[in-house]
Amino acid sequence: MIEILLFAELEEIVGERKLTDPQLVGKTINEVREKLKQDYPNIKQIDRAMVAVNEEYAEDDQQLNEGDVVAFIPPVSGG
Amino acid sequence: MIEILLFAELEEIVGERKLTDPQLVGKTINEVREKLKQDYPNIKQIDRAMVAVNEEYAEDDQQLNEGDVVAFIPPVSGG
Amino acid sequence: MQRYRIIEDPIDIGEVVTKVEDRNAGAINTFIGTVREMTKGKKTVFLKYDAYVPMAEKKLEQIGDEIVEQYPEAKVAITHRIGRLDIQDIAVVIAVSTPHRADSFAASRYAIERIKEIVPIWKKEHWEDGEEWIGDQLEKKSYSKGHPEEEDLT
Amino acid sequence: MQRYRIIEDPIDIGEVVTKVEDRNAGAINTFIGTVREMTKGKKTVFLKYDAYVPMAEKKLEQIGDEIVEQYPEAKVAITHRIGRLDIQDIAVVIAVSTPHRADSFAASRYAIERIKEIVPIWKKEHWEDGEEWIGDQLEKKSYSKGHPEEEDLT
Repeated sequence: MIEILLFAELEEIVGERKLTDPQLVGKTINEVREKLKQDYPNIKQIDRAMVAVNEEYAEDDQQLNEGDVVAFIPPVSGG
Repeated sequence: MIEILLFAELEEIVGERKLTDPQLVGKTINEVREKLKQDYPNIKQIDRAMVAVNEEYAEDDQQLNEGDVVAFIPPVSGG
Repeated sequence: MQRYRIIEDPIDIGEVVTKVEDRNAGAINTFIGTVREMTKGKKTVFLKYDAYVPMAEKKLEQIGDEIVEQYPEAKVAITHRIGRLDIQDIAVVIAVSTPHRADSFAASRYAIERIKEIVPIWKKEHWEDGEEWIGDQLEKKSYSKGHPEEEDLT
Repeated sequence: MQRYRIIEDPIDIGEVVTKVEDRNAGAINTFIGTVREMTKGKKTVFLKYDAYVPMAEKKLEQIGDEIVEQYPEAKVAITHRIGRLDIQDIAVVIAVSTPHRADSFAASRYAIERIKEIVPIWKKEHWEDGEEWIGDQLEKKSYSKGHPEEEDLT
């Protein structure tokens, strides 16, 4: 199982903060991103998002393992 | 009457925080300084002190008027 | 003592400062971020902050570690508030203590700049006529690769 | 509300910060000066601060005015404590609010540097084996003419 977290505008577009998908094990982050764009055609902003796997920033070509939590992180604006 | 204020090490050397002297009316700050050095020979540090008249920094050649308060201000160390 | 926190209640400035007190600190700099009413001529009514809480607390801690690497005697504490904030409410309090004052200023400044780069917290501005998620990074740079460069993360 | 104060009791940080709150402030920087135990390998036991109180409050206000001249939207408050202070006690709290953060850092830094130049406050360090009045200015410059140059005063 892979858990996908979506925040801010991405969460609003999808209507969920958390998605789960067992079929994403072994895929790259880039593939997850493409799948989300297929499932939610108006989620274009995801191209600007950073990605974290298990709470650490990750590269787009990283492959996902069973149990990984993938978070799409739109441009941050804390402070 | 002229009021003289002394602070920090100057106060400790003289043993007083405040002196008054009616004879200093019309004198310059520089003359007041010289008089203090005569009266208290171990007050050498007064040469390093800034001077304020009525709570504003003043130049050494300023002449004193009746009622002026002259403060000798050793190097400050607040903060 | 938890020195890096995301909370929903008002931030107690004194509590954050207390966390960095030290017998060899001569200086404590605090940066307090507050909700400003006017931005570029537009009137904010209120804000909502959201965060990826566990990762945000980790990233705040990373910022503290980066500061201690550069200033070994520094102590750092950061609390960021999320949820609804009204005008003048405090969104973030950073406190850094160091033996000498110059370092406390530099480190505190570093912390707020880093927060705006790497900590997963988002602000939604609510105006009288609309609302929008704000992406501060985009004001300064765009992550064309979809993620910050290595130098921004480590 | 008195924004420039010399007091003998412990300083309440929150009270100083409250004085600079503003609907258009997005940033509040505070500088807190504390009593450090070790200075150049020498152990301080306690300090005594003395001040020429009315002039010191005037000079703090002058510093605030200088800041507002440079940053017209800034609000400034400064409280300095005098009397006996122990290790870790707070000697001074400066708070500056501005719409944007860079100005709050610059103005707060300016305030502490100016305090060390023109405000008639003196610190006497007490060590285990002696005591001495400290003159911070002499660390950086000497007033050979017996007073600061015009540029230091205005």
